[in-house]
Amino acid sequence: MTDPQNDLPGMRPAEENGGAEEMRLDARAEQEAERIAEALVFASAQPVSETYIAARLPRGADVPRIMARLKSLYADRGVHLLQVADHWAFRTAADLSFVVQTDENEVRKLSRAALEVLAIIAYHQPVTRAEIEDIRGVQTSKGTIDVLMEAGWIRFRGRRRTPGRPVTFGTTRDFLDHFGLEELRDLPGLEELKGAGLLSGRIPSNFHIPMPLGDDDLGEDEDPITQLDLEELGLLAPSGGDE
Amino acid sequence: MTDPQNDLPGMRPAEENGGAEEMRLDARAEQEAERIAEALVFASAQPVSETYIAARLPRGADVPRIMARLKSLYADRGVHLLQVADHWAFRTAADLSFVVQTDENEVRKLSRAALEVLAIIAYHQPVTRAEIEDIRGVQTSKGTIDVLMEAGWIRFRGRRRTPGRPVTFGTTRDFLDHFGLEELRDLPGLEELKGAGLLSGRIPSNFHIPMPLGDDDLGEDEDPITQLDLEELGLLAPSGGDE
Amino acid sequence: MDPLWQDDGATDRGLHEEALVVDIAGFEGPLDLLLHLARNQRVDLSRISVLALAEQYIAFIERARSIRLELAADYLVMAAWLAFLKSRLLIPQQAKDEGPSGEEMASALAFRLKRLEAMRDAASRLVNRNRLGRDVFARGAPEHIPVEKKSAFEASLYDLLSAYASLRQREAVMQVTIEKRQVWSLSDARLLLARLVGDMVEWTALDHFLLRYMTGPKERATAIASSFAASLEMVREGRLEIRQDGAFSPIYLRQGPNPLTAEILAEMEAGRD
Repeated sequence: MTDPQNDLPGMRPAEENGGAEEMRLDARAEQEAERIAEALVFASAQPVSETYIAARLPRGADVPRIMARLKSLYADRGVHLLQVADHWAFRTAADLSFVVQTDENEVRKLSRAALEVLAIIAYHQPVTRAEIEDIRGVQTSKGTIDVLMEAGWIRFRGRRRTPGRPVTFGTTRDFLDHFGLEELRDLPGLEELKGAGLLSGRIPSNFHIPMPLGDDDLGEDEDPITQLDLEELGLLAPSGGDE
Repeated sequence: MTDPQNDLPGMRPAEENGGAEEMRLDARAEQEAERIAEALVFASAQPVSETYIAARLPRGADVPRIMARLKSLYADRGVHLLQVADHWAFRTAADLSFVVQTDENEVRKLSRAALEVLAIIAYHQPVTRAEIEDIRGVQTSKGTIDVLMEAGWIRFRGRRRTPGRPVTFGTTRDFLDHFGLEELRDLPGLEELKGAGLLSGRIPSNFHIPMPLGDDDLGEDEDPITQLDLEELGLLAPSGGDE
Repeated sequence: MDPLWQDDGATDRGLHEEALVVDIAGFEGPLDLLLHLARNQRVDLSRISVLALAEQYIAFIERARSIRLELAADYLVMAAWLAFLKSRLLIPQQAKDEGPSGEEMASALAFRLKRLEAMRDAASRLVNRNRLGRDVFARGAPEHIPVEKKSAFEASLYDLLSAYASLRQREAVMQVTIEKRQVWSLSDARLLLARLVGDMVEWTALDHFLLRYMTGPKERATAIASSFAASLEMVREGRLEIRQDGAFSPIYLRQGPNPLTAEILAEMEAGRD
């Protein structure tokens, strides 16, 4: 790496003006040194020591003075420059911490299993849990379904008219919104998945990707889900009032 | 959550001063709004949207104006305020890269193919895979698209309204952020390329090449053929008269 | 300046002016090879001699074939097309043959080369910008992540679709895979060709060139048979029309009433391998 000293204008040591006195930076060089210190503290993941800063500034730079100046520069701003021992860090001004610290709910990445289950529900809806397991070849944990419910992307659609009357799943309006789809028909089909390179060409001819059944259409062997069903399934507390 | 409007001093709506005119912030309130915006953007490593900022500022705050002011305030500093689509982010000044760089920060190296596909998607979006292949003259491997997707630089944009409804690709905000672009219009050379017709699938009408091989374009090891040569070779009758 | 390509491109890419080493490993398809050859002409792309370019390319392919280098179909189709282009440029057009003129074909090729080169330049300008994490840095110790309260979970459409596609693909690979065919089928060739040429609106005699470049002498008989069958199939689908003026005279092809669109093409290609 090149020596920054040679790359920055105005950073000639004071000797050049005669005299063997201590090197000092001229005003412009000092301003550059300030910019560098600012950028270093900003980009660092940890508070930055004065030695670290000094090592990256032209010789003769008065680090404590530069930091003090920077600190006063930020004193009225929304961000403050703070000193902890001999380390420096930027922090949100204490009086504004309320803006920054509101909704601390972190965004979580959907697990692979959840993605698969969600995709199956999207394409194969209305689909029962047993059918999902049949396609994936593994059992689906209750947690996975819960996560998708919590995300608001899947819902109970109805009940299959087969023994046990299993619940069928489908996707929600929020699902479409989140994934930028106008309607379920926008989900790419076999050819488009191939065209986008997601499916390789080597697939059997009987392979097909279902066209998901739109929101309002119930399958032929499907009953709409009722309030009663949900209570019966223990998914809703029995309704007492208007709530 | 508390309404920030009530927490900040000087942010009374203008009605209180009599008159039903539109609310505006007084100077002090504006200064506070600026601090909040600054803190919000500074606190985040990712670009922060204007809507997000607006939702946390007192009603009546002119977000674009506040951001423009902040931007000019930081223009000479070691840290700059940059716009990325309708988002804002603080980034170290580019001229200081040599000091801020450490050995740890490695930028993803792209393969030649991936880079080419990325450029085609950026300049031609929305673009289908078939169109990308038409421009490059080779098939695009799934790996190439995957790499760009995983980098978060490209996305599915939608589906073309043509038979087969192919999926189209476009770039993301992360792409703009990574390459320091405010918007797609800032892509280097975009206007010239458009003007030269090179962003279209069709040959522009003003596109001409001298055809066939011009008389003067002889190879280095080649002499021009003369009337005499032709006669000598018996290819032309000796010219005696006017034909 | 940052090296543009990871594989450090041009220097080790086989072709140097003196020694025309036959090595296509470094090239990203026939257009890339052509562009490289065109650059060796050291002139602006709009002034290249397409004829000379075609000859160089064909010579290159011939050399590769003579030492029995396996060449991808794309390269051979391009050779066939360039041979056809060459004949169009050299032989004055006959009145009954209304195909695209040599000049039109040449400028189509020059356009494609220029467009590809423009994208290359754009890519290099892009990659040499001040990049986040290399030249420009974000806050190192972010204090918070701004969340637009849409959902507590994050997943992109790509995540969703690739999860689904690979799930279904896993399920499908248990089935049989078809053995690779020994012979070029004409439909393969036609697909690749259509991609190169665009639409053949007018009668075009291409078979001659195709057969010459797509097959070796041993395979020729089977190639003719299978390609004839394939072309009949395409005629039946309305993709193609065929004309032959007499026994053993050239077979002319042109787009049928139900032509291949770029998208159909892409689908067929996706299903090809």
